[in-house]
Amino acid sequence: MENPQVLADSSQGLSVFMPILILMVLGVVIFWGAVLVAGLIRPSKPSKLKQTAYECGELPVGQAWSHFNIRFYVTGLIFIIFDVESALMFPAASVFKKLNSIGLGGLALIEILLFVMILVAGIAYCWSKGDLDWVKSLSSKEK
Amino acid sequence: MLVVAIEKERTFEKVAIVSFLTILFILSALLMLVSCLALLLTKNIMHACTFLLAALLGVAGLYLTLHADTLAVTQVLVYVGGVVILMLFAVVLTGGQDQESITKEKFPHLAPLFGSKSTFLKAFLVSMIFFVAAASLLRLGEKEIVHVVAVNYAPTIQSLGQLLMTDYLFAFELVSVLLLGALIGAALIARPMKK
Amino acid sequence: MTDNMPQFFQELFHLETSDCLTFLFYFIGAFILVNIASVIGGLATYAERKISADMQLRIGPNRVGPYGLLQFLADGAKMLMKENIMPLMADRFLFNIAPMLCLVGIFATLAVLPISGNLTLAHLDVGVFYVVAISSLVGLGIFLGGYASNSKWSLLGGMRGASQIISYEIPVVISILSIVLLSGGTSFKTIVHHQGGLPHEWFVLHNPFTFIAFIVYFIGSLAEANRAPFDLPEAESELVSGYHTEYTGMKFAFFALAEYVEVFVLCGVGATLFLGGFNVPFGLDTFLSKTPFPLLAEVVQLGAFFTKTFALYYLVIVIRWTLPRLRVDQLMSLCWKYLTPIALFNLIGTAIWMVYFHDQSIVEIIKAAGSHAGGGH
Amino acid sequence: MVSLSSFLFLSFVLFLTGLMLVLGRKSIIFVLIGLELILNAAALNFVAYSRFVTEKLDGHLFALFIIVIAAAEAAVALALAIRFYQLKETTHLDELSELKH
Repeated sequence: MENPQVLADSSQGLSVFMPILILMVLGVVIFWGAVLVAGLIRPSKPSKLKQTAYECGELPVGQAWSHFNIRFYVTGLIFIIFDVESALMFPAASVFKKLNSIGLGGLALIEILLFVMILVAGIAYCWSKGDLDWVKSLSSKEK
Repeated sequence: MLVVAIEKERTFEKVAIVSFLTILFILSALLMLVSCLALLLTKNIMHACTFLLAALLGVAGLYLTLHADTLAVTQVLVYVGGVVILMLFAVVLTGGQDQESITKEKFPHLAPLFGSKSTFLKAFLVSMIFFVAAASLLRLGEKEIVHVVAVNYAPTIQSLGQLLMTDYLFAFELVSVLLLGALIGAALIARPMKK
Repeated sequence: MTDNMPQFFQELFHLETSDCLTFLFYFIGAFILVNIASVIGGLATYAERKISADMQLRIGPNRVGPYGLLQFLADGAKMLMKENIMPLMADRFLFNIAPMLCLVGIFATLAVLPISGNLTLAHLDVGVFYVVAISSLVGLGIFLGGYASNSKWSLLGGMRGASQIISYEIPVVISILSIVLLSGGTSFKTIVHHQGGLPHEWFVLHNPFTFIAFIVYFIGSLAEANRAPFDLPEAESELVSGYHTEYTGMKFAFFALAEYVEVFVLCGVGATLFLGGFNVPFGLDTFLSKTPFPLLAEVVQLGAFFTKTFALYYLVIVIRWTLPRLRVDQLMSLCWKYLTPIALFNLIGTAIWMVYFHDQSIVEIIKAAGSHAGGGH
Repeated sequence: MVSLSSFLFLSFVLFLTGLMLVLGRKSIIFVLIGLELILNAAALNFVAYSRFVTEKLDGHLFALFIIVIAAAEAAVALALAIRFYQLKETTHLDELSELKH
């Protein structure tokens, strides 16, 4: 079944990813199927008033895409640095037990310790500079 | 066995067996190509981020066809779950998509490369044709090397981790210093300005 | 031991293995799994309303079907009939894509959910890593949903929801890392293989660090599914149900379904990582697999997996009606100032424990010490 | 048949799209999207060669490091873009003309 060229099968046969593809296609098909079927059944009388954004009854004021505070970005920034760290840690962690069993555990521990501690230093810096707290009222900072 | 002849190689008679590998390759390549084209044509920046997401998922699918499952999952985790969300935040924080993002006016004094969208499409098509012609020319000489994957080519997460922790240890630690620098730098830049 | 589900059935019914037969088995398995997950999502809404009713001394839904069991079907039908209103200035393309992204993200994690030894659809080598990666699509779907509906409330709700989900993903991933550290592999099969059937053999009681990791994982997964004390993005009182304010009809139904199925998937992964997944105590499943009906072993393993998952799900529902909602800054500071440092030091603690005690759990150490002391006289 | 040249073709298309986005667009975010595509094209080439030619895992690790560094780079670049927007109220690249704001 496998591509004849790949004789010695490496990690796993590629057919193990088949259900993932099937489920993703199933998700898309179910979503669009239900939306289209519902489109046929239900009434559709669009009216100007019905299509205004919901603002607890009043008429919406101003453009939605207004200016936002930057703390959303700082959270995302710290997230992506730790996301990348965990992406690198997964291969390292999955091999730690084997290294430990052949006696290299101490060395592997020091490697992981070094890797994590450097990033803990990063989050300590952000904590001390007040990047982690959500409501940054500058006035309270000066007092 | 679903036997379908996809293409007859000129150099030798080979009936391609439709295996899951080819289906996965075609689907992810198609997804990537369509989203790349859409990226070129769209003006709305939020649509651009969504098409970037689709292109990156396509590349993750291509990694799967290359038996690199760890890389495909890292790509999805880091890019799809991190970089694209960060870009969406950045787009909202830089005033949505009211700016004009395509060079409308022509740059007579500059090379046509900086021309309007249409010149880009023409350039894109010309380079496609050139590449396909070159590839088919070269392919004549290239005999299909029957390719056997060596047994030790097992790109599992364990073998990758072992290589990472032994041979590439210095790079592993250096990357954490780089991430520290990126974190502190970006936090410093993105701190709210004290007016 | 067959390595994937189609081979298991092909040997069971003595069929010759062929390519399209594998595809057929995978397709039927995937279709059944999707339906089971949707029904579980629906029943979860029913269970939630019934349990909250009991806790508030009132009777939950009991009109539709016996004891109100078909209530979620009635809700589904109602959603089908609702008119699909799209706000005027909304971004039509993104407005439709957002719920689809959420749904595809959740259904893709179902492929790897370790229901039982042979019935799980895909035994990926990178199982846990894959679940963490694909479930980050949900945060994206929520943000796009909030952005596309062109109203200040839903945009604010979408941004808050996305930033909450992505920031709580870090403690969850780091606590999962300490389990991967302990079991030496990211595939669900090795993780479950390293745990036994009885509670003392589970990872949650393996050492104090994994116990803390379970608590951090549970809190993080509550926040990641916008549940219980962390449901600020869709808080009815403040943001008028946040990012899916402008959604009506089936798109809103799919957002809600994705949320409930995500809680089920997170509870399932939590049960597998910390509570021994489909391991059956006293080796009942190995005994049954030797009898002429190997399917019985699968049924027993299914039972073990679903009881553990529904126990966690019950805990999630009870927590929702006991704890008040957190403010945004409390929510974020809890994540970054408490959960992430705890999870990081937990990871180091697990590594030190493994090096010092050579991967032994507390019970094994006590036994070893006991036998050593006993035999040493 | 899935062979090395098909992957080279795909990464060529990725690289080309990225290059055209970087050169042809005037908004900072578009340029960053183009940059991400170029980095992905390079990583795809590494893995393709490691699968078809060298059969060693170094290509995979190199692609892993490319992904990690591209994420860190995107974080810093987007921080710069936001700060630029705060100063100049626009993300149009023509405004980025003076060295001192």
